[in-house]
Amino acid sequence: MKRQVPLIITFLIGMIMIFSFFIPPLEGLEQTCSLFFDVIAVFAFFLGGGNLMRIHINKLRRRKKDWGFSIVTLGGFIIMLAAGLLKIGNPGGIAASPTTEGALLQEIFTYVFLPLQSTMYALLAFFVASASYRAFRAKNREATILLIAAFVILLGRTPFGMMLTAWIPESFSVLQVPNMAIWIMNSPNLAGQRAIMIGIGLGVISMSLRLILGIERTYLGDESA
Amino acid sequence: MPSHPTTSRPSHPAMLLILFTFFLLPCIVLAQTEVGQTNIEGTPIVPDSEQIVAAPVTSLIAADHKYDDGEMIELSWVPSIDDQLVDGKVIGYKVYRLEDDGEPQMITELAPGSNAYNDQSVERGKLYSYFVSALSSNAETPSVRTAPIEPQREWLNYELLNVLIMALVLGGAVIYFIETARRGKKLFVRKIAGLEAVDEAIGRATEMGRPILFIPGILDMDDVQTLAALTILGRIARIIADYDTKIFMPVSRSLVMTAGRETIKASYQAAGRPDAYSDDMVTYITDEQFGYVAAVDGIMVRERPATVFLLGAFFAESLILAETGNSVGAIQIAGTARPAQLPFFIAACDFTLIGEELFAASAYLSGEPKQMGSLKGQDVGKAIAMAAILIGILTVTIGDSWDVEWIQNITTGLTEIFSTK
Amino acid sequence: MLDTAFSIPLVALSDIGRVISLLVIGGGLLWILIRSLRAKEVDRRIVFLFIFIAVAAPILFPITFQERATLIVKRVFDKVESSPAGSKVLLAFDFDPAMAPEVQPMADAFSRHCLEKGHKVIFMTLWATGQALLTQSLERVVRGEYPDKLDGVDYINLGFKAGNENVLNIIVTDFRMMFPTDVNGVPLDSTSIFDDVKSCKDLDLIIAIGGGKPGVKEWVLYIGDRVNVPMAAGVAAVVAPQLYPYYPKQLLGLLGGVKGAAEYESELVKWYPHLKERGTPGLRMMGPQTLAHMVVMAFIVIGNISYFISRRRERIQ
Amino acid sequence: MEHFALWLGGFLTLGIFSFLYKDNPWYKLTEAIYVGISAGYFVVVYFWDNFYSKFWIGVFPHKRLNEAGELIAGVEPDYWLIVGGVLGLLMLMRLLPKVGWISRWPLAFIVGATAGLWLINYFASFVMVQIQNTVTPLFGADYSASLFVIVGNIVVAVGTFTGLIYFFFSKEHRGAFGGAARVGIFFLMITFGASFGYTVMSRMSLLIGRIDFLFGDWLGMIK
Repeated sequence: MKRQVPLIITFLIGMIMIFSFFIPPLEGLEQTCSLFFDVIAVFAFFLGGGNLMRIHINKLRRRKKDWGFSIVTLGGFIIMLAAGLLKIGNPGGIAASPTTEGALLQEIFTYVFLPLQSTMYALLAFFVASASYRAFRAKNREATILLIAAFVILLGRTPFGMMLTAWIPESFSVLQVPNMAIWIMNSPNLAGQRAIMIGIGLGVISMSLRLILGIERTYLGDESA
Repeated sequence: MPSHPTTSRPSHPAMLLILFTFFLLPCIVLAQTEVGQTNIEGTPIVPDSEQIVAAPVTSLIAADHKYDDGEMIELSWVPSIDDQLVDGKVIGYKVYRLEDDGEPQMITELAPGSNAYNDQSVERGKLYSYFVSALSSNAETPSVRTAPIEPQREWLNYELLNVLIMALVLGGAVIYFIETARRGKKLFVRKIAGLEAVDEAIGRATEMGRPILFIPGILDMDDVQTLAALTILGRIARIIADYDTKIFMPVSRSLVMTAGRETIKASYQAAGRPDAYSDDMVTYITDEQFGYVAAVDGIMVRERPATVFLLGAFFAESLILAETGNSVGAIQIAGTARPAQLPFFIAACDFTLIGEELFAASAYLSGEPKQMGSLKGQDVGKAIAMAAILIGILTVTIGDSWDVEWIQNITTGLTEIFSTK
Repeated sequence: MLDTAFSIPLVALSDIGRVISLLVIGGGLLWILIRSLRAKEVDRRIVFLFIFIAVAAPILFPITFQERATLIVKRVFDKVESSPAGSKVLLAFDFDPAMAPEVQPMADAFSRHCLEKGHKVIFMTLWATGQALLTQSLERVVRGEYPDKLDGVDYINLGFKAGNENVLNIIVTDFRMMFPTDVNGVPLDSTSIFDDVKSCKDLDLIIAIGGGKPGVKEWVLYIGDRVNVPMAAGVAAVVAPQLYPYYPKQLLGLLGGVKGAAEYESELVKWYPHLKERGTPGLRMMGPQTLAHMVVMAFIVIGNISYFISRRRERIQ
Repeated sequence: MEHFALWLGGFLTLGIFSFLYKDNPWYKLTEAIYVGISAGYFVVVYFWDNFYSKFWIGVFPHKRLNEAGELIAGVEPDYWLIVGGVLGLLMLMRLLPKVGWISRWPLAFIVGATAGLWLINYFASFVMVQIQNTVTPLFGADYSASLFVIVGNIVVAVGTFTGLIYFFFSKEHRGAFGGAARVGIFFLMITFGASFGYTVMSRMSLLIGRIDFLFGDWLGMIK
């Protein structure tokens, strides 16, 4: 019961989902399933949110290192919950969408959440630079090719790419750096992307089949794996 | 008005030929469709002398849309002869529908030049007939009505038959090799560098006495890459349990937290060390992408893991995580099926599982013959893809220049096999 | 706030600031190069610092680089430039606020160029979220900078119509069917710009600006491929690679991202120097972009030098 | 308020940036704020969007009346949703140690649905479509292509083909096969290098946006 039922559920649902693709009357099944998923995910939130609270309360109680910051996290979490669930300050009252402009929830979102999010995202600019400094080194043939492709594209994105190769006559304009960059994006890059995508498709088929057929069952707490 | 039952073959003969010869699978299926058709030309309403009257549309056909749940009727017609771009009298068309012989209702208005419309507001079990009016600036000329037609439900989408057959061929190949391997036939699988390194990476963490960080991507359980990450986690956690090293897995989804705990717990039980497992190994942080990244970055610099696994679905955060992991000197094994993020992992991590390798990883790590068999099945898919690309490009290139019919037929056949409509 | 304290000296300081920041970046890179010749690895925080300076300096002390239009951009410019005055040009603003930073500069450059040349411009959008942007940029660029141009005569704003590609499907044969009036409710029949325009066929050039769906692809498929009207496009950088295959047959030219806008602007100010004061946001954005790219490339070169040197040393030892 | 919001934004922005130097209390504070409010925000949004709007209203629809006071058709409760609710409740059984194992049922449901759904979708759009796209005449339709395009077409064909060879698991990369696989890796490397280089610009734009905020909106140093 403990081990067989989940395997049977996975098998049945998996098979139904595969074949519903070909059976018009089952067209809506995909939406129904994603609806179920959404509902299950909300219930699971009790577990996740509960876990978050438990960890920080524990930190506080035991005065673990950096427990002060746990107060901040807990405070932020609870304020958002209260603001959103009770719709505090919502100009439309309790019936309005929780994200109505002017509601406390949305105000915090705009003035605290958004700057944090875009700054975190902007960190990428720095990491792109440090990664290319370290990674693009001609250690072997593969790495050299990686380096050259990246360099040509980078050069093609600056005015210098054009200036360096402006002397090349119009009839050979293909060899000008910006055009070479376009060509690389269009041909070899496309080829690589396609090979990767076909591979991914096949990999998904094989893994999904292993899951559906119950060959892969570690996630179900199978002890024999 | 008589209706002509017409038969239509969903597949091109050349496609069938190739399917037979290539895959030896039968697929002659005939689908029957009811077609209601007018064969009497419409007669215009007797015109006023002042009125500009356009000729009616002709050959109005209402047919059931094939291979659906009975939700659509397709209309097509030949536009009025007065529908011209220059000095045309027609300024548009109105489509009318009669439900179960009731009153005509206008369902849509179309631009001049239109010759088709799909009525998607129909229900099974009702009869519909249609007519189309050609509009001039001050008059309307209706066409003849179609015979009543009922939208039909079909039980199999024959348009996707080729997809079904190809999927069965591939699935069959995977299952065949799983079975072959189960029966004890030795199958060769080449080394995958990133996975060969797993043992060493875990061993390193043990030696250094530092934890292992496992990041399963930022998507939920409804993404297949997360599933792949969890299957790999199962294998890795087993080795970790044997080594008695610490694993820490911060996640951004509650469901992944639950599934992750279940997986690690099982691995520890399998290793015979259930007492060493604790729920605290897996922690939920936040569903928000960059909030999660901010916390994981913090964990990385504070806990200084010796080994970081980044496996699953990653977006822009891939590089932020990989660079921070690198800065604390961790060995990093990454893998994703998102082509856009692979370059960043390649640049910043020690080993990267590229696309397909991510999905093959758990089978590879398990070392079980039947799991390895499934990898061989995947290769059959690659062989078919390569053959199709080779044959397709050759025939389309040659057929284009020399006009040889049978070569062109192969091209068309191949295109149909791999079309997804 | 701090505005008054800083803005006055900044004007005088901007040249000095530029020189200093270039010196800092150039000198710093040289210093790092010398260090790496001695096979010393560079701390990543130094890389971070360089990126910050390379991006911040050109924003604080505007540094612009000379852009030279690539052929794919130049062909768009030449088409607008060589069309006789009074040609009918349609500008489609198919983008939303999120995409605007990247494509608004192009939209402005196209609008200015067409009005300078005396073309008659028809504005429209397929994006509900693009409506406000279209109105704003008309207010700012067209009415603000060309007050003598007349609505309905020299330009017209058709506004937004729902229906995505269906809208295109209809205006390919008849504008009035989809747009009986312009955005202000003025019937098209009473505007002189639409006197001899019935459908897209009667236009001389269509420029689609966007980056999502519906966007350039739809314009090409539903209009460009069906009627013989030259088409050009300006798109966000990420989607540009997907559109290259349409060039040069279905699209006579293509502007990709901020870089495309900057190239167009550089060509524009070359021919119309007085437009320089109106602002060249593309070129302004390209300043930090170019410097940052140069810094990244410089670090790649330095990284390789130090790698080769350390490898040679290992070999000698 | 505007003033306060700007300073708050500046404070938080610099807090995150300070991480680039090293971990510090300022970053820890911003991180704690970020985690707390983002987790709370998502709970709220999921609760209203998924639980309330989709589930609750689906099972207990509002009685919608028209002007004459008659019930409008089409608001029948969707009892199917209860299955989802039950699965969700089973998930919560984890909290009770005795029956915790039953939470594997909804998990098994999700795994089955995800595996089945993606199996067929990936197959159709990643395998079939990509194969079909690769099959193009090398010399263009009716020999219309320029030399440049022809070379490009050949490169795409060869690259896709050899790239697939690289992914072969059941054959050792040796001899001619190994050579082809190596060509495949080269193509993958070009792909990775090119995509990396191409993204740099958009990543820099994000930083430009933040610096504009810091020096422009906040400190007012940009004219």
